[in-house]
Amino acid sequence: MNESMMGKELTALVIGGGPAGIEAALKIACGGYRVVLVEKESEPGGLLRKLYSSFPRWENPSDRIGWMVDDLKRNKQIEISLESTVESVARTDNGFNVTLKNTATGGARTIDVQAVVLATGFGLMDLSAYGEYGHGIYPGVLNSLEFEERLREWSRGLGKAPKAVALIQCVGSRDRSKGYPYCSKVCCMYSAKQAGVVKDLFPEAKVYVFYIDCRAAGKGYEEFLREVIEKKHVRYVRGRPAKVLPDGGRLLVRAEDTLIGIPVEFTADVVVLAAAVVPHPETAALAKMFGAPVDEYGFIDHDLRSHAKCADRVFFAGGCGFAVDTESALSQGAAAAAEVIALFNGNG
Amino acid sequence: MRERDADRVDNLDRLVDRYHLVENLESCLQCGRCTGVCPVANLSPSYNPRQIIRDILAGNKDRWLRSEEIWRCFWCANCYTLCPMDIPFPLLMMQLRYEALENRYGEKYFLPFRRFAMRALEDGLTFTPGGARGRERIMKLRGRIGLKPWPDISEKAKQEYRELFEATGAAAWMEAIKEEEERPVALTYLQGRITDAKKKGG
Amino acid sequence: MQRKRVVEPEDKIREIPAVVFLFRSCTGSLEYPGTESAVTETLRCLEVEPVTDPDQTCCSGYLLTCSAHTPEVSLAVTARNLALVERKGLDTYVFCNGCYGYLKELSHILLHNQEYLEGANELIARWGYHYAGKTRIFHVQEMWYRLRERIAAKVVRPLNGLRVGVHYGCHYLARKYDILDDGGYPTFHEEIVEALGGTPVFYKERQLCCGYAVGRGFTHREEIVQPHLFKKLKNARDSGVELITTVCPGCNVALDREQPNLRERYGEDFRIPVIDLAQLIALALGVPTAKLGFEANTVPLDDVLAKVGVSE
Amino acid sequence: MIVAYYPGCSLEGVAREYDRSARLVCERLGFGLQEVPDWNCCGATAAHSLDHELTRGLSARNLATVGRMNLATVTTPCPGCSIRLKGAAMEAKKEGGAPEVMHLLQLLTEAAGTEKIASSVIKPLGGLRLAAYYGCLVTRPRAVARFDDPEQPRSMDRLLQALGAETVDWSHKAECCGGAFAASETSIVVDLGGQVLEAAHQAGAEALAVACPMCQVNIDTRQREVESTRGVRYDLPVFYFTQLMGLAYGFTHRAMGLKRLLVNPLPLLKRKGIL
Amino acid sequence: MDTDFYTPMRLDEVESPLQDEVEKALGIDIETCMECGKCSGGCSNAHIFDFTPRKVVQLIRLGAEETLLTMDALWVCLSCQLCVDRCPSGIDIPRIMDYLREKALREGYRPSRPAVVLFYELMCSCVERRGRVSEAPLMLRFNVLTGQYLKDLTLGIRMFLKGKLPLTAGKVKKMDEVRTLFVSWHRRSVKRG
Repeated sequence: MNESMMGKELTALVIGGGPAGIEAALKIACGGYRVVLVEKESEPGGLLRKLYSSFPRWENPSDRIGWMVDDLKRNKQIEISLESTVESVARTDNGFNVTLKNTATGGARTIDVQAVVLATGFGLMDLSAYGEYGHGIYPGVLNSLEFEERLREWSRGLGKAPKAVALIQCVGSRDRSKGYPYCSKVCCMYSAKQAGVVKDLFPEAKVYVFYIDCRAAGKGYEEFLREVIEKKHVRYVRGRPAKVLPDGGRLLVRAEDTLIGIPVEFTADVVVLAAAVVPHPETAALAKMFGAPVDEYGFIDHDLRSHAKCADRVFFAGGCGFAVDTESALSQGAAAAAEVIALFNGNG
Repeated sequence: MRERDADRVDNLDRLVDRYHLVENLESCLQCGRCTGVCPVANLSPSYNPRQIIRDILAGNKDRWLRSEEIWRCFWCANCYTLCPMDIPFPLLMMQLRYEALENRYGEKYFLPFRRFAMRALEDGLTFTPGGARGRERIMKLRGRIGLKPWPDISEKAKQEYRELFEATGAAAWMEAIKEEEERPVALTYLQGRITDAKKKGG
Repeated sequence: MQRKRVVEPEDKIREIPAVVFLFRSCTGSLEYPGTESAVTETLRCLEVEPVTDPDQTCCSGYLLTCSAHTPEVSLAVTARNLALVERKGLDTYVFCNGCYGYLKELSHILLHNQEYLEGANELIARWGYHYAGKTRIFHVQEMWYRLRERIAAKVVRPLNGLRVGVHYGCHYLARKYDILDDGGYPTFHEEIVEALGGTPVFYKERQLCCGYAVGRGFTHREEIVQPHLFKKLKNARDSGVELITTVCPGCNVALDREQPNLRERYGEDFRIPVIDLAQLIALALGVPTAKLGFEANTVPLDDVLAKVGVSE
Repeated sequence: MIVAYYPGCSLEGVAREYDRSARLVCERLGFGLQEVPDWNCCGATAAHSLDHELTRGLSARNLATVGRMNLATVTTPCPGCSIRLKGAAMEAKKEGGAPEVMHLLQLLTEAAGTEKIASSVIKPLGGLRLAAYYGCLVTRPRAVARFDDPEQPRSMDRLLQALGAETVDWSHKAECCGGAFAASETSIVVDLGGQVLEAAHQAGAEALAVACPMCQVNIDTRQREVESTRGVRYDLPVFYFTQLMGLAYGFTHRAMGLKRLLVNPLPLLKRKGIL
Repeated sequence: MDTDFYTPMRLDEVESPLQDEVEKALGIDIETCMECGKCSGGCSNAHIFDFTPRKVVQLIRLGAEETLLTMDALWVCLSCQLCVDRCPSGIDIPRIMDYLREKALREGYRPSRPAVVLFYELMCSCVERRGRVSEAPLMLRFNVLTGQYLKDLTLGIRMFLKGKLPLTAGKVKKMDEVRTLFVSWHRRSVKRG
């Protein structure tokens, strides 16, 4: 990094401290520019921080997040603004006037930035539309993020060991009657991962995954999936369960095994619903502030010419654009950073 | 009642693959190449190798032991030849047949083989013509075309062949199966047949 | 017709052996004795000396498929028969798909399961046998193919473009067990027919199983084997096949013996003669028909013989 | 509020007590029920299984009659009739106006509201543990019924709670009882009705509350048969929810026709001190 | 001769006039089915169906009309509407079942459960005569016609004693209006049949 570049006082605002946001911040800082990273939680790490394990290598995501956050904190070019949200935005000639609000103290401040990276991530849909699965009604029915938490508890020896677990894929996703016709892309793999983890923790437990298609397109993904089936003995049943019924303190899952064509039942202690991936509600509001387009579901749409750009001086990365796995989130973060650096290097 | 995914599936290895010849059943991708190439499945829809594997993985082995379907396999091994995961489906059939017979299902399908095997114990050769006249006819024919009237098989060979049957218990086991007793099997040949009115009318 | 192959037969059978062990087939000796005779004659014509052993018994592979007791008995019989061959230091050549498939399969099981191998060897040790897996198992058709040029050179009765539909039989195509032909799209048989001056007919159902192994006359004759064979033979006839050649006496039984029953059931009389490829080669090489035992066939060969120019 | 009232055939027959209790309860809540004059059968499962047009015609005639009454709302206690009428109204709305069709449960919970229902209670049903059983057609199909959640309905639970009763969370709230096969394929009714009874029993319910004559008939009259098939004694009375409302509003059990139930509810009610 | 035995279905020859029919008459697009089986998993009676609801939908796509019109599932479907609300594509399977039932009767297929149809027909004829259904005579006629004189006798008596089976029921006054509907139904069945 040479002297002259250090002298430039150009700043990028990164909104969202998940893997995509952190990666973008780190890379922009490597390019020699200043970064303000805004995160609404009290800790950076995003969704990744909540995960117990990762695919396709069974790594502990906390390790990776730990290294990244360390890098982040060591980097003098980056200012981390935790428990903060964007209050208002005014576009200027060469950037934005952004007011940040601290949700803990209530204090506000305004900064000048010359580019913005939106990395607000994704969330899971509200499952109350699925009365048949009884999420929020039966205590054993969890969505996949709640289940990651449960896995963490189990790994620490807390809670009752399950005798059987059922994981249901495509809850919400690929359901046009509920308004989510799209495939959420990551559920196939994380369900396989979760199923494998359960088998690791409790080899005696029976684990069933109910799927429609297994979409394992990615380096090492199919092998990962087959490992889960063949080595860890997780059973895959093709069919979307129709109903979860409480049954003597446990949960009875009713489905059709569409590969044999007969109705089947399975009793589980925990039923995990791989809920559809949806954008956070604040994403659309933020996008509006920065003049970025969103699609019909509220995900950010990209500019015609670039996959990381959504408006003038506005870029995005990770789950706010669509469901992504960790690897993709990181690449998208790097790609957005490259765009920012190119912009700053060019006409700053 | 509805089928329950049985509780016993975790001991699949012990339950189905007692001879440790089909250890990779779980790797089945359910792609259906086996069924596509199977000559029997092409004639009788209720015999579907892919579904049999799926059903056995779901723990419904007993249904198949009782079935008549497992006796339909021609053992042509086309399924094994084409299987992307190298699942020796014929060996699975074989083990199911062993177990079926142990439970005395489908004996009537075994009896013709038993007859052959019992005769083979005498001759050391299988598919020998039955009855004195058939024997005589074939011996004449062989003589005419310049072969020894009876294939060259030594007494030693016959003796050792018999002893192998006795040593493995096969002879006694086959002896014990009575011709007249048999337990009924379920399912029918054309079950699952799909028809089309348009075709039939035209 | 020459196909490019991944494995050339010349790689597997590098030098043409002067002596081979010929594995006797029960059906080939007792149902269609002409097969045994034709194979022996043809090998001799091609300057390969077949050796047999009166101590060899039936391969008994069918006991495995029909589940006569546990696999041990079939494994022991196989180990014993192959141990006999190993003693002679020869490779095993088989002229029946049943024997071929079962020997391949059972020896594979033996060689990949230490326990089974030890068990079988223990059983046969009492007579001083030991099976170590040294003898290689080939089908005689693989030998015919390896010698196709020698065969072509020795043809004295060319087939005059006889339309021959071939039947491979499933066990010959067991490509999991390291066979020489292409299990997915085999052509050895057709190439040999061509070498003899015949016209091979690539009918659609040429790779369809004969249904003999379990079906014919045993368990599901009425329901399964007959419609199955009807499908195959109808397709062969519609493709203009005048003669079907097989490489397995078992397949012969199903395809030949079942034709009157098909006539009864479906009212169609195919009258397609079915013989072994060895018989056809022997015929073309000038072996007297008296040695080929065609009278064992249900469907007579008169038309075929006339076309080739042999008068009986 | 004056509402057109379409009782349906069952309410003249097997479900007379439903009809009677519904009328009394509605009156108490200030709904003036005006019976649709000269109404005809909706055709039920029979007609729509045989001919779609016929079903449509039968319901259209009823709807037209309601139209001549100049009332905004028509209610029916039978879910089968209500779904047919709702379907007809949906089509009629495309071509012009049509009255609002509401199932009686819908009318009472939506138009009256639980507060109003609770305020009229004289004798709360304290300590009675009920399983609210909705069956299929009260809430299904979603697009036609437009009422409550088809998978996890709560309206009747809230209504019963307003009467002072406890309701159990259970699994078979909206599963099928066997419906129209009561006479023709009894084994199906015994199978499905048995599942419903078993679930209610497991959830600890002391009785069921229903909003459909078919559900009541199937689960009440076939209960002995279910018990002998399953080898379990359930003894769960099956009330119409209007009967329970009536009891809470101080009507006598005779007025509510409780004696007409095959599984005798009186011992339970006495034990609970409600009678 | 060829059809003496089963041959695999020829996908290239599959035409499904039925699928077009279903699309035109009912406005249901079969192509939206992704075969997830959610309909069949929750179906009240799928465990006794010969073809589960998912298969029924797929059979329409395959044009297997005869199979559909003769299947047992047609007459054990409860029309409980569980499937339609759960279908991710919103396919109205009960409506399809209605349509198939209608068609099967119109085209003269023998229903696998004659009792079910008989009951429906008796019920409709009851409506045709009186405009309303009167349950006691209906049950009585049903039991007589199916020859089960003693079926549910004790239950019937118990119900009768409880006043649950009144022998008379209301009658529609303007029966001509109701009859018109039935007349056009019969005309339809005759014309189509």
